Amino acid sequence: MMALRPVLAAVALTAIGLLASTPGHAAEPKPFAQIEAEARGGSVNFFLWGGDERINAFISGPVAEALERDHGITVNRVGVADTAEVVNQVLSETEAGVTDAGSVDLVWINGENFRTLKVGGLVLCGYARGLPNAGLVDWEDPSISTDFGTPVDDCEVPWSRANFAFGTDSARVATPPKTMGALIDWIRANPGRFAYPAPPDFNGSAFIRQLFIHAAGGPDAVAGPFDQGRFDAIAEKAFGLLEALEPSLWRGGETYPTSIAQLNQLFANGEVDFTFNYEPTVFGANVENGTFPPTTRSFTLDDGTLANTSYIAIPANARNRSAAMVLANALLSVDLQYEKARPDVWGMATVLDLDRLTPADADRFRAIPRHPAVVAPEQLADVAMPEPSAAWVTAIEARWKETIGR
Amino acid sequence: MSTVAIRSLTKRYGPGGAPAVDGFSLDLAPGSLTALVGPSGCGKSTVLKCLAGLVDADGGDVLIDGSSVLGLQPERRGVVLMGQDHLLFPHLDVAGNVGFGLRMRGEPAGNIARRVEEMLALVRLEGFGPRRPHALSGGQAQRVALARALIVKPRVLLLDEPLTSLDPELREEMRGLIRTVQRATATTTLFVTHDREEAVSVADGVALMLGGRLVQHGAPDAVFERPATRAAAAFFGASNILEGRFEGDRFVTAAGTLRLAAIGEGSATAVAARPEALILGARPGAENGLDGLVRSVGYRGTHTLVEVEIGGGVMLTVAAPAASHRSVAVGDRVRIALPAEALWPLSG
Amino acid sequence: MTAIWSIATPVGDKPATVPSAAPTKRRAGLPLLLLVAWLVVPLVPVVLWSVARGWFFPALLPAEISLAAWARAFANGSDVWRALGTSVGVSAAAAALGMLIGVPAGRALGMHAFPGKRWVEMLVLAPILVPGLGVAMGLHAVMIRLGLTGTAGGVVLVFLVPVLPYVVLISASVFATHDRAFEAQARGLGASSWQTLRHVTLPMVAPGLSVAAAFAFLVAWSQYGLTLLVGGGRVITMPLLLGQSIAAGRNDLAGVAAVLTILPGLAVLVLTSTLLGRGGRR
Amino acid sequence: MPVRAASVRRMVAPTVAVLGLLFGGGLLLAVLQTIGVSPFVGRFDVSLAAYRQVAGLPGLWASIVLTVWVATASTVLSLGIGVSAAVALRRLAADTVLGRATLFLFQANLTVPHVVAAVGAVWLLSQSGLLARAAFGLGLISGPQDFPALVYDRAAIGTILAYVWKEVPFVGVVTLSLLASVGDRPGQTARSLGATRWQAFRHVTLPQIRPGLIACGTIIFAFALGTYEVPALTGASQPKLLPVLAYEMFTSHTLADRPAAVALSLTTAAAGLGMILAWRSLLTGARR
Repeated sequence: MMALRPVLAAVALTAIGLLASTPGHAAEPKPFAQIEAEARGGSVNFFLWGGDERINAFISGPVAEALERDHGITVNRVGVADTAEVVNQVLSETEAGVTDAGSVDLVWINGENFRTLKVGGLVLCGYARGLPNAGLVDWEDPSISTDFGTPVDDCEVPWSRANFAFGTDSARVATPPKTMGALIDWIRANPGRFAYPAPPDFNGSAFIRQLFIHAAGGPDAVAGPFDQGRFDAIAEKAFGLLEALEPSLWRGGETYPTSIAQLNQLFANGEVDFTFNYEPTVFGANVENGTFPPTTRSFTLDDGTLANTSYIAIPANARNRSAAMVLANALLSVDLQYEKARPDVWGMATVLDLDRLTPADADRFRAIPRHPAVVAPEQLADVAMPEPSAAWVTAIEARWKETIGR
Repeated sequence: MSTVAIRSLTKRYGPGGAPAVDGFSLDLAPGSLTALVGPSGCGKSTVLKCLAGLVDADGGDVLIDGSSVLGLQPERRGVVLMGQDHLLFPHLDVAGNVGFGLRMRGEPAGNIARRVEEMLALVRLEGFGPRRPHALSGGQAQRVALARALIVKPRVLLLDEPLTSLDPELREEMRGLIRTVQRATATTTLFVTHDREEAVSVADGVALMLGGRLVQHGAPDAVFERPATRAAAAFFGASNILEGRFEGDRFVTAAGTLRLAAIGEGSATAVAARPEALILGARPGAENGLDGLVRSVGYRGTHTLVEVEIGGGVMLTVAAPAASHRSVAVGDRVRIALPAEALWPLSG
Repeated sequence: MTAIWSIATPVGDKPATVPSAAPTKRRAGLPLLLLVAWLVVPLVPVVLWSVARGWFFPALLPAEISLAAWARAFANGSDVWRALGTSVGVSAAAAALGMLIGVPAGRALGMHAFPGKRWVEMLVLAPILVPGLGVAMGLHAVMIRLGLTGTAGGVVLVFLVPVLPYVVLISASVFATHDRAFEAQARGLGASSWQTLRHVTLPMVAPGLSVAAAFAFLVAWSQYGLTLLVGGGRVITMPLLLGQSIAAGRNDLAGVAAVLTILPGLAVLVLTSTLLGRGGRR
Repeated sequence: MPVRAASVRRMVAPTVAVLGLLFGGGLLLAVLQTIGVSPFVGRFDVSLAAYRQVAGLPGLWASIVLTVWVATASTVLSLGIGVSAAVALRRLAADTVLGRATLFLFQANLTVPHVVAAVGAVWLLSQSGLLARAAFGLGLISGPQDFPALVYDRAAIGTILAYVWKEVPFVGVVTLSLLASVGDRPGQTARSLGATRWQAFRHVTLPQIRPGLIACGTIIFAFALGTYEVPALTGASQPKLLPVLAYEMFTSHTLADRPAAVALSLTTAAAGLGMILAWRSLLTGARR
């Protein structure tokens, strides 16, 4: 294992070096009207995580209809199990010499996946802030200008905000824990009643970070660029804690759920008492579609729950760049952001700065009803804590695989 | 040496179907070779399957050495069935096939090898042990199958048309071999065939089965020459049947009155005679002489078949000496004699 | 219904009907009953989930029966319609192409001896013995370059790898039992080689070849890994749609997808055996 | 009607070309990729780094052991149950409802894709699945945790059961056709020579259908070794079956993992082929 790492690093560097040697990809500045004209009648392949029926319905429904109606553009929604697959696809296409006819036109992305594309010079930059609807976004807000610590640098368009939240069945757990420490105590006191999905599951990985930050003593301890020394010190504590927790987990930590869907099933059937999600509206939706019991309630932790912004990006080798820009702009529009925020559609929080909207539009967002199973947005905002940078995320996942998941 | 008693055996295939075997009874003497003969479809093979345990009988019983075997599993009965196909196991060599039954009983290998050699010698196949079944001729394969059957010293050996698929000359030779080996091992044997010559030439006793029932059982010559019924007469080729009535030892037919050596039972209304027992061109005044008109002459190599109409539309067939086809022609008036010993009253 | 797939194994020429083996033993009944239960039971939750709503442990039956998932599946422009269309199209195309390419090879292997025959047989058997994932991974780069990844055409092309062996092997066994004397007879009676093919050979081998076609369709219909790899998420067949519904945690939608993944295969089975039944029971 | 060599060549050419290009070509490109050669990009830095990376994967041995266990257990169980079922079915009278139902289910089951079998296995066997619910209803267990872990478990029992469920009908149908071609009479002959029912099957029928069963087992073994969807849906987080491991590496966001993913797939395939050959020669060698 020790001998392998330098080899791996060398291989990775060679691959990235090869790719990075291609000149930077900045979009030629063009008036948006010209872009719209070029895009008319075309199509756009929009790749995004396909694991939620509401998202699929939103894209295939309101989004596709709006683009067809207003711009004559066909939106092809391509659902993937993991956004890493999209990054992989862009990489392999580019490696195979496909530089301007790539199959991915637009991708829902953030964190390490964005970083991989950006470091590899595989993402289109220099157009985002020029989109007509970009004026509705506060680009100076640090939670928008950096994506898991990677500067956005006009290479992606913010789309949604997400907050991590826990969920439980109020019929089973009347008073859920208030802090991460209390949750850990609860797990110890109730062996077999808690589980988290193994990485690379996105939500499982987020839970591990949540615990890692708890062990570090707060988000400040992991802020800033990656530092191996700091990481090792915290990791010893954090993974010691996770290891000590294993006997108290579902099936004694022998195996872990492999996906958030599997954890949700365990929760729904009373095999475990908690689940969690980076999209709290899921709790409302799952009560409505019968996946979760009606007594499901979501909650936050007083010492902080993670929050992030997710973006849409155009790969540098996209075939239909203009159409992708038109779609990106439309996704940032008040109408589609409002549609997306409605709990009966998707319920994903907007990235628009309400102060930049007309009062009437801003009131529309404020008046959005909330499902009783979903924790209040204000409450989420109160305890939101930033994600560590992508390098931290990668290191935490890798360490988990080495210590716990073997 | 075992006795076999089949008692009112009945078997029907499928509910409501006509019985294939219908109250069939037969006794086999210990060490005897009995031929069960009858046309195809008469139920012979079903009798064998009931004996071997391959089908369940619907009624009746089979006793071997006095005790019923119908409740026993096939392998517990001591009954071996050998069929028309030799059914040698293709994955085993000749020695493996012959020794199979002993191996199943768990006999020691050395013992099996010795017995296999003995059996192969008995069927005159010394040294054939390592050969594969597909490398054997038809006759050799049948001999291996016979050795395989007899090595387990069965209480009863059942042979179901074992020679049918062989060439005529080979059949003759195999018949002799079976007889020799059967005598040597004194195995009570039931030999099923549809070939009447084969039946009478190979067996100690012949049982005739028709329509699922036993019609006649006796010594070969008795069955051959003295059929019990019209159907039996027809089967054994006693093709000349005259209708009439008995008056003491006289039998009165439309063509004339005949004297018989045997006396008919009260209700008998017919007599049978084999073609080869009739005499063509009898002297005037010979006993039981009848006049007739030659209707056809057929040369058969060893003999000539002459059909003679004796009046009243009654036809008699005479197996005349071969040369007769040169001296007799269609349309000739001839006289034939029916010797009294050749006439046998039929009971039904 | 006779066992129409029995022809798939090039052994013997007798169909696998259940014989009236004697003596009839009722003792086989209980194990068989267990077997039937074992074959049916996993499909019970599949069907139940498709109409279930809020079905939690320990409820043995769904608390509420809902046709919402079905309504959603059959709504205009639903994923299910598209996936069904894709599955049918891709599988039918792969089967048709496979038959076109594979049947002549089957005939050659079944009826003729020729130099290199062993090598051809090995090439045909190889895809059955070597898992296709590695091969598809090897092809991936080329297919990207040719613009075939993420297209139905590309998926059909790689489906030929698992489909062809079955077509070739089944048709080889069909032709192996086909007696060429009939063709010689027809030629002797004045039929041209085309007429012989049309009026003598084809009618005689048609039942066997329809089994090959059905098998080819089903092999393509069941593919998962290859579709995922080459389709790149853009070619969504029914099995993939089922996988996506499971990943989304929607058991009701997954139940519908599962039922709809099974039904067309059953239809092909019933259709094939009816066709075979009409052409005289094998 | 002599057939010219040219016309036979024309008949096999399309198949040879398509399989040669797609299968042979794919295999060749896969091998090249693992040794650092990408002819389409013009890269020729030959090295065995990919294989070294595979050898150093954490938990590789656990995955190998589990994969071999799953493939072997699935093959043995499918053959055992499938052959017994076929023999039982043959002994049953032709027209019983049960016999016809089994035969229909055998064939119907062949048409069910593996992914459905995997989903069905999860819904039936998980600790809150249908069987667990029935056990709870009968008072056998007091909660999901009391039910044995049959899916997502480290011994991959759920994966094996999903395979066995799918393959038993396959074995059954093949065995029925094999038994039909052998016929009942060799077995009956053996019975009349004194063999018990089991001896007749073991020493007479089985040796004659053995080649067909070996082929059948080979197909199942190779399939269980290389299929992704069944273990992906029914498997535990650790250890993962090799096809799942390879697929996840192939589609991970570091392209550098790709050659290793291909190397893992190829090694699995090669090892599988090796095991199949060894197994076959062992079985055919043991025949006499």
